[in-house]
Amino acid sequence: MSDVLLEVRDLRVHFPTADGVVKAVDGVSFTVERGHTLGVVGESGSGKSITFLTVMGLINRKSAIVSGEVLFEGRNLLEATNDELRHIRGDRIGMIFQDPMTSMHPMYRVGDQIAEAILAHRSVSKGDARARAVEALRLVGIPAPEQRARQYPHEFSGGMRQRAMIAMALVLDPDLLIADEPTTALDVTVQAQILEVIDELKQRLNIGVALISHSLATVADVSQDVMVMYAGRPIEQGTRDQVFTAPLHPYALGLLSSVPRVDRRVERLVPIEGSPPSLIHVPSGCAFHPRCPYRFAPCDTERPDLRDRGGGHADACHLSVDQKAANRRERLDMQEPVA
Amino acid sequence: MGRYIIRRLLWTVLVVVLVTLLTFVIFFVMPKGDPALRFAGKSPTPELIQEVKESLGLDKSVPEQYGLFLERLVTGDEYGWPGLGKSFQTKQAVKPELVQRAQVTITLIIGGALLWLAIGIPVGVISALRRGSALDRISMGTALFFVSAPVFWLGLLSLYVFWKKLGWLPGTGYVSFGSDPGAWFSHMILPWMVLALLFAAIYARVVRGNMIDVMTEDYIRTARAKGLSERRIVLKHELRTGITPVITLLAIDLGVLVGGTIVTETVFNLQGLGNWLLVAAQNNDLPVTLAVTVLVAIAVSLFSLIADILYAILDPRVRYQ
Amino acid sequence: MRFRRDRWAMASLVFIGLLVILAFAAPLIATISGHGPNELFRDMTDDFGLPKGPNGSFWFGADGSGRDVLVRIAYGARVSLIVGVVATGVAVLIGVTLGLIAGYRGGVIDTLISRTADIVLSLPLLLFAIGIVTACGSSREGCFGGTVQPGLTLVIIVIALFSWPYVAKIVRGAVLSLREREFVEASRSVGAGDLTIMFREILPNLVSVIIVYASLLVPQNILFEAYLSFLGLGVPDSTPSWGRMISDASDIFDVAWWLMLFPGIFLLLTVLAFNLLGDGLRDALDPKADR
Amino acid sequence: MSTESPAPAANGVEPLVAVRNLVKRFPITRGILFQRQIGAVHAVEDLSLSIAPGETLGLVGESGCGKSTTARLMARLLEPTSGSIHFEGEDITHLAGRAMQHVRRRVQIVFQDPYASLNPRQSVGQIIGAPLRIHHVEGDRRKRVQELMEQTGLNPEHYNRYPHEFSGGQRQRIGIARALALNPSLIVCDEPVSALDVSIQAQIVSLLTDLQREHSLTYLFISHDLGVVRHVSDRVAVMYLGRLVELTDRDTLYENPRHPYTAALISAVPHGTGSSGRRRIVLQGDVPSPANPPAGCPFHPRCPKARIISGDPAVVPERCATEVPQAAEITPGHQVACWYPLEPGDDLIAAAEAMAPETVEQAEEAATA
Repeated sequence: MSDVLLEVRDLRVHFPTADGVVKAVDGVSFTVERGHTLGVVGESGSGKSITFLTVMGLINRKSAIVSGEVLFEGRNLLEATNDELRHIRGDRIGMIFQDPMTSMHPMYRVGDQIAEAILAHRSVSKGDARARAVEALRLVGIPAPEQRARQYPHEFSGGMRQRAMIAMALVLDPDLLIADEPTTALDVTVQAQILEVIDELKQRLNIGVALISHSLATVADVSQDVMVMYAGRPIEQGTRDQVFTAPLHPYALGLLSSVPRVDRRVERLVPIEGSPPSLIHVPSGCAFHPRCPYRFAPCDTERPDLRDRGGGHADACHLSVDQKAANRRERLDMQEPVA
Repeated sequence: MGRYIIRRLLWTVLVVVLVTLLTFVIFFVMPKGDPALRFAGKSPTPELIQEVKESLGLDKSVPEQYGLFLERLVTGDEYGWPGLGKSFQTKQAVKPELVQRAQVTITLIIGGALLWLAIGIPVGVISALRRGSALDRISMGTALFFVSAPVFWLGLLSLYVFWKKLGWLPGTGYVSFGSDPGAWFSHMILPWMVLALLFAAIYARVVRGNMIDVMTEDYIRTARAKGLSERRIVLKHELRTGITPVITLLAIDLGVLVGGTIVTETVFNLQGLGNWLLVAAQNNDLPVTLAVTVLVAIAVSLFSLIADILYAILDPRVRYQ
Repeated sequence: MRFRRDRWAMASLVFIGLLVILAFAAPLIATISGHGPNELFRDMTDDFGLPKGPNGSFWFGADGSGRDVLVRIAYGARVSLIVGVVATGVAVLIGVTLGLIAGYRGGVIDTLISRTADIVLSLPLLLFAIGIVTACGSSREGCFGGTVQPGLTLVIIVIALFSWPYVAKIVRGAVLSLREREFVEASRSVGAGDLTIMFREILPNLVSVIIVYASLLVPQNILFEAYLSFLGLGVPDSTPSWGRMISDASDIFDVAWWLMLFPGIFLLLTVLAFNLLGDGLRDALDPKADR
Repeated sequence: MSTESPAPAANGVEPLVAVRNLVKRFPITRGILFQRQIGAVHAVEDLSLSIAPGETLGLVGESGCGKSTTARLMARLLEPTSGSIHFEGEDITHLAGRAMQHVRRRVQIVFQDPYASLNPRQSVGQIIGAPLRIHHVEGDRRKRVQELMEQTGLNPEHYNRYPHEFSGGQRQRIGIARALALNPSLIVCDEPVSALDVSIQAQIVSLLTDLQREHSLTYLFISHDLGVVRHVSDRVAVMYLGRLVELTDRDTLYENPRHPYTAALISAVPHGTGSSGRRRIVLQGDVPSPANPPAGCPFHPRCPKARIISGDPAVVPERCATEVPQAAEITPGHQVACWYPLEPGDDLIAAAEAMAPETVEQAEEAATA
């Protein structure tokens, strides 16, 4: 069996609206492997969440035009019926969301909500399902899981709720976990717990994880593979080390040199100018060109394709690799840490 | 919980006192002229007026009368407990007639409520699920029609069609269930329908709005991500939150309607509380007005208490506050 | 702009416009037809005192006293519109003021205002309306030392008295959430006083809420007046009112259908138009209430 | 204990602003008609710190630690329950009326949410001009507003536009322009970049540092983002459950934290270096509710150092569980509120790993009972 769990090829998700077509996702390809975490980084409106909601079949198919392929264990989920998708969701692919406060039904007990996921996919008794729900809560490190299972979500703290969500997503031993900004709404010390839990379970259960985040640092800490998205397209892909030590795309480089770090201080941050573009009026050529300090002749007319620059490290930019290396050195000079 | 209920009941007492006080002010202090004059016959002599005053207790000052009223309400009077006195108009005890008329009104409200829930909730839910469809637009258009149509006009129109023209129904008035169940039903069906259509329209609009709000909640997305069937998502996850607020709405409506079916009762000639109240108010028949007002105030407060308790049972977030 | 695209709301606006013209033109219609609103036409009632139906000069027929239904409907439009708009205006004025104070000040004042609103909302309003109208309408002098006379003013006061709590509660809720917004804090941090904050910062943000609820209150109040008139408690008989006309029809509706049908249709369409307008305004002004 | 005098600012300069034993409790009330108090949220407890002119004091902490309340107390948007605030040597704790208006000109605040902090019904010109109008500033107001817009990187021609026509970053610039309008000396920045997109944050941070230089401003910079705080601050204060736990200069705090919570907090932040295998201190449990804070040291139920002292991952030293440690200088300019500050060689990572979630929960239950 191949290690590739999920392969997405040239996915496009367009929403026609009264004001124009919103090209939320516009040509995304990537793979998620078993035992690996793919970190997906992007700002709001970069299309990272929509990409994975589409993978899960959770966007309204009537309001969107979807094309491309979403191959999960060889099957194209875009061609699956609603019923087939339903059997994959929760059972083969689990998903957790940004806000654990609103992601659980407020009127049902936590244990019952987890048991409900089991009962939807397995023909077991309610009692067995409840027992497995308790076990799942134990697995994610919730103390006194028997009592906790009988409580309601509002009796849980934020971190506990996100753990319960992970328990719900993993209770049926899926192959793939999609975590959409799982730590954004949480406190820093709790974020660390949640990332730890996800990482530990990934190894223990040997699953693939897609971790979506707006935070480069979060992704850098726990991912093996990284995809950086901008305006609905991936602009850089590679292993974690490739992307973080030698970023190719000016946007990735810009992000890395504009985010203040906790482990060292630099004299000057180099901000990226301008704002992320509207998805209705995406700039011509390279979508990043209006904000790019290195733009030149073809950038505003020709859209660069994602190209492999060696060792699986790819980016979508017209600049030469040498030019990028020079840019990087220049940036790093500016960013000499202050003692 | 117990303390909460006690506090709410105390609040009810306060409301009843305030409402009766207001009633006293409106019927005694505000009008000019002597109410005793109205009950002293066609050619009142000063002696007769004085006599009437004494017999009705109108010779005392208004605060004294009010005090007496409250005292009798709590301790009872010659007609038993609670002391509601006798009607100025008929000189009969208020209580037995109150009970009899309350039966009519309660029959009207309960039948109507069952109908409007049976119509309003499904229509609201289906409209929300098929949002934007022809079905949704037709049902919401119809709902807006019934929200806008005056109840008395609908009542008269339905009487005209089903009674006068088609002859399907026997006419107006109330027949007790005990004397003839068939006649009871055929006399009540139109009032029920007319009352229910207005409320069904309101409820359908509210339920639809709630459901549409619920559908965009994060936890519905979670339910879908768990791989639940659409049917289960609608029935267990959306309906639960979508319909819970209806409980509060229903309780308030039921309470207020105890004194609020005046128009329906008038159109269909039902001898209920509303009808009684209308006549009593127009005739300055204070004991009757007060008795109905007290009943309504208690009903409103109790129903809203019941609603809050039910809500706490249905919504665990409220329970633990 | 969303509002312009709402065909039903636009149609309602047109209907309301025509109704206003009808109300203004009522004396003109009376002059042209030659039928005064309270003029009795013997030939329009038969030997049993029953009215005659629509014909060439009485388009909507006559009522039990032989008066022209069409002319009376035109005059009735005045009552409905005046009561609907003025009573709503008074209620909005009271409701916004009290809601703003309750929401902004909080504490005891808020408790007092909110609880008063709760009590008024839980009162059987028709009951008290009946009480007040009979109390003030039972004699020529009215009540409160003759300051409140029976008739249109009394009806408007009664309706306003019972509809301000809706506005107050909604405004209070909106103020409570606006008060917590950072722009209010920002204003305070630069030294703005309470009045400045209430009227310059908060009130402008309430405008759309107020417009929407006022437009939904108008039809309710028009109906309220019709109910009162139907029960014989509204404006005096000499002032034509739709509710009163339907009430007059209730004894003879099986023989004189026009007496019930025409005022009813006008009442229904008017209320419907205001409701559609209100829904349209809500959709246009409150993008969240997209339903 | 430093309760007698305000904590000295860096270098012993006369502080611009000094707070002493500041306390803010929000009553929790319940009732149908008459509200009675049934508890209190302990938002800020016994906070003392000071800021020197021209300095940036960073204030970090997690949700419920009281940092935003501190911001509002400093800007006098909230009335302190007790304690004092001195500004430019004057006691402004309970100032009102005209005297307060004068302080308002000198102290400004920049808010977190660029959407909520601008009145959607007012034009940019009205928003930025409001402080000028309220304080009856003479001269050409429009010119002054456009000057401010230019200084904050906005196009002065957009004077008549409304907030919704701007992006998040531009809106934050409007908020900053408003704060600058009256030439304040202290600006309280309450999470000024948290609500912004990653690529915009650096723009605003750079703008704030540039403005500080140009106008010799003093900042109280509040954030939960430790990276941003490290970048902008001269000194950093860490709060936990309403209390100051550590305060020292930036580099000491990040490189040699002495409070176990500070160490765990810094360790928990993803470094973004792309290097794998970094171990971090993973605390168990959540931040307790400020409505019911633990007795003793507020951090003791989750504290790994307390377990090192006791030698048992399930046991907390008596003193930590019962006595509140006061912020005290352990070396000059380094305040720590801890009975057992970190020593070289303390292995918090191992101690934290040894702690079971159950014991943390039990410790918290015992401390809040």
